[in-house]
Parts: sequence; structure tokens; C-alpha cells
Amino acid sequence: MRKYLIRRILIIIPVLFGVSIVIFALIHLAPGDPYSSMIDPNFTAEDRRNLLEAIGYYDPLPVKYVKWLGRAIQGDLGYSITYKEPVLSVILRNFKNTVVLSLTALALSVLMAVPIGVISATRKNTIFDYVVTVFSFIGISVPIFFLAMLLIKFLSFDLGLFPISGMQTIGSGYSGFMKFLDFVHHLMLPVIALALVQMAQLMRYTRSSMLEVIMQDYIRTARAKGLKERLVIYKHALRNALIPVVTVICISIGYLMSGAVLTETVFVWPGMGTLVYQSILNRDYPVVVSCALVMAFFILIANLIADILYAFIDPRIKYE
Amino acid sequence: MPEALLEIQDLVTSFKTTSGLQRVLDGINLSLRRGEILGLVGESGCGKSITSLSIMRLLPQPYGFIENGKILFNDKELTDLSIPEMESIRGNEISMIFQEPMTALNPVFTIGNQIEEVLDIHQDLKKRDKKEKCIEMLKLVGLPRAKDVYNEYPHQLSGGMRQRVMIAMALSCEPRLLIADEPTTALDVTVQIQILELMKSLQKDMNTSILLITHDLGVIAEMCDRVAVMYLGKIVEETTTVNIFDNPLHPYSQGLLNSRLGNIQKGEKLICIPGMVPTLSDKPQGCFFSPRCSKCIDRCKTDMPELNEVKPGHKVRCWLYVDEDY
Amino acid sequence: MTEYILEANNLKKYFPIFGGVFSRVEGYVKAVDDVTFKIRKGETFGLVGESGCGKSTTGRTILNLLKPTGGSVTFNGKVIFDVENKHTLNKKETRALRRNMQIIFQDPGSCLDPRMNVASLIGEGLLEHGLAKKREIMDKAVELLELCGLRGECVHRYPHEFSGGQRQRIAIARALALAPKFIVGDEPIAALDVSIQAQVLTLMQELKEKLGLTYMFISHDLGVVKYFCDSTCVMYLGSIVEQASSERLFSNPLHPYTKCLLAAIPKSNPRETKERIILSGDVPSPADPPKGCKFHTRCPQAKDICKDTVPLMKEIATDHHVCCHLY
Amino acid sequence: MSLMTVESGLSPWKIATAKLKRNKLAMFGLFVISILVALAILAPVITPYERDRIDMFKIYESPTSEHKLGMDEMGRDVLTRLIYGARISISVGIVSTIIAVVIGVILGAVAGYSGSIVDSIIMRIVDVFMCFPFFLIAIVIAGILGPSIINLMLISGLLNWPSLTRIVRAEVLSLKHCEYIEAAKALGLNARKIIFKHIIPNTLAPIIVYATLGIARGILIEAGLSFLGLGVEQPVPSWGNMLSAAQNFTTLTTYWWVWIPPGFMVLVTVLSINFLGDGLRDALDPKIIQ
Repeated sequence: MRKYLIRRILIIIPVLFGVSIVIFALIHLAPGDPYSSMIDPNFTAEDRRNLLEAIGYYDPLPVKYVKWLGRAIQGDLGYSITYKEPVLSVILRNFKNTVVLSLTALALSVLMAVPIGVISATRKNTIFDYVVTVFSFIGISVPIFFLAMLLIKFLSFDLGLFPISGMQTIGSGYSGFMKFLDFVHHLMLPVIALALVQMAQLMRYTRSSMLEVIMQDYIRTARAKGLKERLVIYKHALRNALIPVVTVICISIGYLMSGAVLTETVFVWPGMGTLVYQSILNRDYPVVVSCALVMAFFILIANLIADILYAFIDPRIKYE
Repeated sequence: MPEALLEIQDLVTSFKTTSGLQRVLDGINLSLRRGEILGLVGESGCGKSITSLSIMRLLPQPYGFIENGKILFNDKELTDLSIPEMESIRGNEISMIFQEPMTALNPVFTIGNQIEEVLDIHQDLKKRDKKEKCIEMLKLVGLPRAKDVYNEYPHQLSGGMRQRVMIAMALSCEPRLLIADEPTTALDVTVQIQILELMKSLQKDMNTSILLITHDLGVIAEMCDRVAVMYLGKIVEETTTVNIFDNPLHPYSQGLLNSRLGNIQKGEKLICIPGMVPTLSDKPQGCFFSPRCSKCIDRCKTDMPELNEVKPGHKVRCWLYVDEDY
Repeated sequence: MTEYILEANNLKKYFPIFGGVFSRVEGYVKAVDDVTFKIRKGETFGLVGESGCGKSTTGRTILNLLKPTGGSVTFNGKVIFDVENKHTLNKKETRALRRNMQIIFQDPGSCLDPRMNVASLIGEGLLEHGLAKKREIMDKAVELLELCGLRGECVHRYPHEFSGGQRQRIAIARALALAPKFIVGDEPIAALDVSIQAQVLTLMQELKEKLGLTYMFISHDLGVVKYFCDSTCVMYLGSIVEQASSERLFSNPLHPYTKCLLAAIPKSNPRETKERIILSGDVPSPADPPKGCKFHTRCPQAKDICKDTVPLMKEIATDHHVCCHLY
Repeated sequence: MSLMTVESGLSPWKIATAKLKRNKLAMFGLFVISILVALAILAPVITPYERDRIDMFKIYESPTSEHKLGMDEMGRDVLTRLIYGARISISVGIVSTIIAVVIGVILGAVAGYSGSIVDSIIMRIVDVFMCFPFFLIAIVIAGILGPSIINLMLISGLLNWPSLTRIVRAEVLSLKHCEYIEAAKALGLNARKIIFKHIIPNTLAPIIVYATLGIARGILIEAGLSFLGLGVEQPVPSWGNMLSAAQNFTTLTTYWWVWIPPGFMVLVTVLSINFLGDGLRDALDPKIIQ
């Protein structure tokens, strides 16, 4: 078990290295030099050159990479041109909102999808199963922003059930619990949009994993013992079916964040997605690239957690 | 008290397939006496495993179902029982062990947990007693490190040990009937004999009846008191084990015995059964075995013979033994 | 003087075990550990043992399907490989060798490419070796199928349309297409039903007589080996423990393991009384075999010497070799 | 031989086709896709108006008998642009999938067949790609490279191969130990012949399924990026950039005919492809032929 974990953690190192190279390449692909707007336009060309040389602008690429990596490890991801503050603090502010949004959506989708997937598998080829199947097909086929826009138009605008955008009612002056309720009210629609799509995938996955497990010999053994069907399904089958599902849930955090980019843009939710989109429009590349780096790091951690969880729920890993 | 513990009458089990209903079991009649080991022998696809699953009412859902017939177990009609009633019989009065010890145990629960589960369902024991009983069972089936095994997971055990665990699990409630579906097919010869000897001695001690399903006549010779030979969903011969080896009547039984290589001298020509088992959707007219039978007469091609008792305790389904006294 | 078609000397095949944090080689599974045997021309040579004893690996290694770790194999007087002397065949020689040595596998479900029809399965080798032109393939395939007891009309069918026994016949036809002299049968009948086993075995026997083949027959079933093989080798944990003519081996087994194996065969008749030597426990892991004689942990006749000294192969009688300290 | 009646066998492909035909959802998907492809090809013939024709007097006109789906923010016929949009969306889906399949299959086959160091290097690269949130990195690259159809195809193709590489590698690894591969070796076939005659035909099933579903993914990426203005640029219509009109709040709430039809088209197209892909997965399942 310990060996397994150490190996998992060590495997991250080359991957992180690869990620940093990709990010560094992106920085260099970005058009223009990021400093031009930060330097006083009254400087002479000579001064400009000296200044750029001093900050290492003309260094060879490997040197630049090492310097950049050194700074990045210390949390210095550069300086945002639009926000006039360090990139990291901008990102952290928005990151929090994305995490709230995507984790809520994840929790909701897991709570819904796993039971529905299980029931659908145990009642294969019933009406319930067909409805679930078609619903999940639609869920994986709908562009998430289109779903978001439909929700805004019909639920928020036409029926007025939810606020249209943002995180809180501007100028309401709510405080304390009311403020929280207002926040939840704003949170609901983007969460529904994200969760519906996420649910569709998880449901399909749970269903097929469950169908596979139900065919196994040990399920027949459990029945032959005289176990009640409910226990056969929810103890013996589910425990095994969940092993791959848990991994998928962890890995799907990455997809959730991707989906969040589009959802946030539609709902003007001040998270990473909105930040990336705004920064692209503002040509604020340090922010754009750093967002990718932070997200990649986050996903890597999520995958690591998936591996660790996997080792905990599957006894076959522990002893290998 | 009736002599027969299990009495199967005209059992017909069918499967729904894309090409319509298929009769996997086509009128099985079988009786198993108390304390007896009955062998059910036949080649793959003859329906021997489906017979056992029909008794347990564990046919693969939603395809398989019992179309007709009765299964009397200890005076209870199993086909009429409700699901909870059936559940209280499974693992308690009738238990089962399977062919593949590698996959028959749930990989995510400990051995102890899986055995205690049976006790949980059928017996009312205190927690400590349960564990004690569980370890006692593991010792009974000859597992040397019973206390350790209790806390181990199936993947830590070898095939032979897992099959012992399965036996411990199956016998923990002292069932009246144990159904063993090819219990040693997946094991090596030296392990096979360990398991067979274990089953024999436990059967004697606990006076359990065993329905032993196998394709291996050697295992039958080793274990069984009586034997029924199956071919394509029907029983073709039923008699004592000694009879089947000394004086097989049905040409199929004869062919099976002749196909065994162990006691044929080197260089002797093998007498093979020609052709192969037909598929269920393509059953021959008349006697199902007629196209492969070397003693086939005209009548065999048109009519299916009944399972007749041609000698006391010797039933056979063949036209050769119907009219004339052989 | 008897003529040997194949000689294997000190054959070894180790599979590395990866482990630890950096996936380094932590040890070896000694699947085949110093095995020496000779196969006479025209005989059926049996290799028996329980699962994991290395019998299949031996078969594949002599065919060069697996890269040997050590030892040498000579086929028809030609050295196929000799690891210690760094001798291997070049590509052309290997191809020529393939024509003469073929293999039949255990699982009739997976030994035929499901996407090829019978004609192309059988014709594949013929085309590869230029033994037939494209338009002759069909006739040749029909001929081979009929030789193996299948109807020639089946040439356009696909493997999944046949039963297990029929597929095994197709596999035999494919192996025979190249007119080999030596065929390794890796448990060719283990996956088949009893009545079909007898059919396939009869076919193999007939073909052997008709075409003058030599078989190496790998099996776990002692009954089959006793009937089918002329001489037999018993393997345990990667080593040969006893080797003799089948007649001698089955009437007068010497090695305690052979005795146990024979005693473990179920009775052939309910009246038969058999003396049982029940072995305790399971076969040890080939990754960590016991020191000394590998069988000493389970041997009913183990002595002190067995625990630390590896016994050597001794010739007890003509053509009867045994590897045990008792003799 | 010539006189003999030869039985024609049921090849795995024939079985798969027959199975697919029985799958109602898949056939429905295939039917819809065929219609959409036909519409896309025949766009100039069947559209009632010219693609970019502007009618200044009919800006945001709601659907009428003349303009069945109304007019957009510049007074262009929505139906016409919707049909033309199919061309872009579908071709982005197909081209990006071809790119992904070529890279994925080659790298996967090489990794699986060669093993050892080559395998670990390729798999680490796959890991690196897999840990970027797919859409985010697409946006970043699109933002840096600038919007264009070619960039869109490249981004979608270059980001979609890693999971296919994993699939192909796993498939090749399991085939490598298959007895019929060993039998082919025993017959004397060399590595190249084994790969092309045995391994590739037997890995085709998952590749076909992945490619089908990949087209759906490509269409979704096009929609997403164009929606953000990072994909196809005006005046060329694509479903994605038609949807981006809804970034305007009034359009979103009031002029629904401008954005709901393209969104619906994306949904229907992707849904149909997913139906077909899922049907193919079932039909090509190798279990049925073994």
C-alpha cells in the first residue's frame, strides 16, 4: 500500500514537469511581450532595452524556463496587466468561486446519479431504464451553455424563479444569513446546469458498471447464501460497482471545471472561467496561462486523490 | 418421513432468446434420497447447471424461468414459495458451491465477513459466537491458519483454499442439501483430490445430501452413490454408480465411458461418439441422441422414448430396452 | 541408434518481476529452470504437471515464441539457439524453422483470428512461405479441412460459426498446412468436452501415422498422457522431476511427486480401491521456490538432505530418469 | 471444387451490421445524420436565401411564412444560415476527429506494441495532456492563436487524441498475448504483418466507436469556442457563432428564434451521433463473435 502510494506520488513529478513545459510554451506563443504595457512609454528605446535585459527578457529559453519555474514554485506567477496586481491573488479570488460552484454541482450529481444508475441497472429494459437512458443521452449531448441559456430564459426570465446572473443581488445590502440565502439563490441555476450534464455521465457510468458487476459469480454466490435481493444489490454489487465510479468522480472534477468555464460565462459567475474569458478579451496572457497552470495542478491532485481512494476501497491494491 | 429429500418432477426450464423460447430442461425427473450423493453428469450445454439453478430458483433473470414441473424439497414445493421463503431456504437448507473459486467470492469483503453473513441471515448468534463459529468452520474445512484467514481477502488465497472457504460457507448452517456445481473442475489434480476427500468426510459427518454436478466420470466414481446422465436437457439414464460403470445401458452413457482415456491401453483405438452435441434451437427429431447413436433404429428417428425403469433401480431412456427383454 | 528430432539442454526461461517504487526488477519467476530432454523422431513426447509448473512456457520457448533466458535447443541436428554460446538463427533460418515446427493451442476460442475466414486462416502460412499461389489456397484449404475431418464447404465460414472441437480441427489444419515435422500441442484438448476430446485425440493419432509427425504433447491430464504419449516428463515448479517411457512411468513411478500425482487421479471405477497420498497445501509460488529439492515442502518422504541440496537427475534404468535423493 | 456448393460464412462485420440494424436508437441516429449531411452538402440548392444577404428592414423579425425561422441581428435569414452552419459544424467535427484518430492510433499502437521506454514516454505525454481541463486549454490556445476554422480543427484534433491512445494501447496490449497472435508468430509472420493483418483489424472496433463519438465532441467544441467568439468568425455561419448572438441579453430573453434553433441543431446532431456511436459499441462488441 505504502509503496503503491509513493509510486503514485512520484509519477506526478514527470507529469508536472511536462505540464510546466506546455505552459511555458504557451507563454512564449502568446503574442506581444507582456512588459510593453508596463513600461513607461516615455522611455527611450535604449532604456527600454536595458530594462528588459535586467529582467531577463533576452535570456536564452532554457534559462528563462528555469527562472520562470523558480518563480512559479514560489507562487510568483507574474503580474496582471488589467487587474494591476499579482496574478496569483487574482486567481485565488476567482478560484474559490469556481470550487464552490463545481463541488456543489458534483455533490448534487453524485447524490442523484448513483442511486438512479443503480436502479436503472437493476431494472434493465424497463420504462424507468429507458427514460434514464434517453435522459442521460440528452445530458451528454447538450452543449452546456445552451442548457444554461435555456434555463435563464425560461426559469429566470419568463418565470422569474431565479436571479439571472452574478453571485449576489447588487445593492441589496443583505447581511448574515440573508446574504447566504441570496448567495444560494444565485448559485442554484448554474449548479443545476452543471449538475444535469455531470449527472448524465455519472448515471451512464454507474449503470454500466453495475450491469457488469451483477453478472459476476460472487453475486450469484451472495444470492445462493439466501441474502435478500436488496442486500445483494446494495452491499455486494454496489461496493464493487463503486470502485470504478469513485475514480471517475475524481477525474470528472477536471471536466466539471471545463464545463464551469462556459457555465460561468453565461451566468457571469466570477470564477476561473469568467476570469479566463475576460483575460483573453483583455489580452491579459499572464492570467490566462496561469489559470491553466493552476487548473492542471488541481486536476493532478484530484487524480492523485482518485488513486489513493482506489487503494482504500479495493483491497486487492493494498497487498500488491 | 419420505425417503426422498428432493424430488424433481417433469421440470421444464426455458430461456427467452432472440430466436424465441428455448427449452433448456425438457422434463427432468430426479429424486435424491437423504444422506445420498447423487451425481449429475453430462457434457457442456446439457443443462446440468441449469438444473441446479432451477432448484435454487436462481435462474439468470429475466431470461430464464421454470415453465412447468415441481421441485419438492423436504415436502415443500419450491416453485410455489414466495421470494422471502425461498431466501430463508437458500444457504440454510440448500446451499451451493460453484465451479470457479477464483470469482465466486466477493473481492471486497473479508472471508470472515462473507461467512458471518450466512450466519447473520439464518441464525441468531451473538457477535462473539458468530466469529467463533466462523473460525470453527474454517478449521473444519482444513484451513491451517483459520484465524488469519478470517481477516483476509479472497485474493490472498489460492484456488484450493478459496474452494475450502466456499465449502465452509455452504456448510455453516448445516444444510440438508448441498449442490456442488463442478466443484473441482478448475483445480489441479492434487488439489482436486483434497477437496473431494474433504467433501466426502464432511458429508458423512453432517449427513448432508449432495447433488454433485460434473462432466468427469472419475469424480462420479470417486464420490457418488447414484448417478443420472443428462443429454440435451433430458435425463437419459439413472442408476447406481456401480451399474453405470459395469453395465451402462444407454448408448450415450456407453460412449461417455468409452471416451475416457485413463483405462484404455495405449495403442488401442478409441471408440468415439461421432458428431457433436446439437444446439438447443436445432434439436433432432425423435430421440435427441439418434443422429450420433451407433445403435439407432427407425423408431429412434421419429419418437422420443420415455425414461423407463428396465431393471430395479436402473432407468434408461432408450428404445432398445422397451419391448424386448434384454 | 535412435534419432532425436529435438534436444533441449539446460533450458531456462525467467520472467522478471517488477516491484518497488521505481518498478525495478525485484526478482524472477523461474518458469522453466534448467530443463533438459530429448524427443525421438516419430514419438509422442508428453509433458505433464499442474498449473504453473512451466510446461506451456517450455513448449513456447523451444519454438522460439518466447525469448529463452538460457540453454540451447537443437532441432533436426541444427542448433536453434544456444544462449551461452550466443548462437541464434537469422531471420531466414527462423522462417525455414517455422515450416517445420508448429503449435496447437489450448483455447479453441482465442487461437483463431475472429475476423478471418477459414480459408484465409489456413492459407495464411501457405502464402507467407510461398507454398501455394493465391488461387490454389482454396483447394489446399478444402483438402486440409477434409483431412482434419471437417466438410470442405466450410472454407468461407468464420471461427465463431464452429463449435470448440471443430475450431480445434481448424487449428490443427492450419498447423498442418506448412507440412511440419514437429508439432507442439499445448493442452489441445483440455477445453473440450469428453466425447470431443476422444475425437480430436483420434484425429491427432491418425495424422501422426499418416504424415509421420512428432508431437510434444503438453497436458495436465495424466489419463490422456498415459494413453497418448510414448514417453513422459513430469514437471514440478519449472523442473523435470521424472522422465521415462509412459509404460514405465505409469507402472513404476519413482519420484514421490509422480506417485502423488498418480494417486490423485480419480478412480476409473467405483469398485477400485486406491491408495491415496494426499498432498498437503498448494504448489509454492514459482517466484519463490523452496531451496534444495523444490518438492521437499510437500514431500511425504522428505529427508534432511532434501532441504538444502538440489538433487541431480539420475538414470535409474534404461530410459528412466528421476531427480530425487531417494535414489 | 467448382462444382461444390460453398457456404458463405457470416463474417463479424455482417453480424455487426445486422445487429446495428436492429438497434432502433442507432438507426434513428444514422437517419438524422444522413439528413443533416445531405442538407449540408445541398445547402446552396435548398436554402431560400443567400447566406449573407442582409435585409436592414427586417432586423430581429420574428418567424413569418417568408422567413420560417425569422431574421437575426443583422437582418439575415436564420434558416438559411442554420443550414449553412451545418457545413462548418460537421466538417469541424470530422476533420478534428481525423487528426485525433491518426495521432491516437499511431501512438497507441506504437506504445502498446513496443512496450518499455517508448511506452512510458508516450504514456507520460498522455498524462500531461489529460491533466489539462480540456475546454479551458482549448480556450487558452484559441485565445493565443486567434479565431479561425483551421485553428479550431487543429485545437480540437490535437486535444482529443490522448484518450484514444490509451484505448488503442490497452487493446494492443491485450491482443499481444492472444493465442492467435502467437499462432501467427509461429507461422513465421513478421511484426509488420502481424500488426497490419491481425492487430489493427481487431482494434478497429473501439477506434470506430471512438471516432464516431469524437465527431460529436468536435461539434460541441466548435459550438463552445465559437460561442465565446474564439472559433468561427462572422460572416461565415456556424451553429456556435449563431448561438453567440445570445450573449446579448435582449436576444437571449426576447429573440429566441435567433439562438434556440442552432442550439437545438447542435443537440440533435450530437445526440444522433451518440446514439449511433453507442449502437456501434454494442454491435462491434467482440464478445458476440467468441
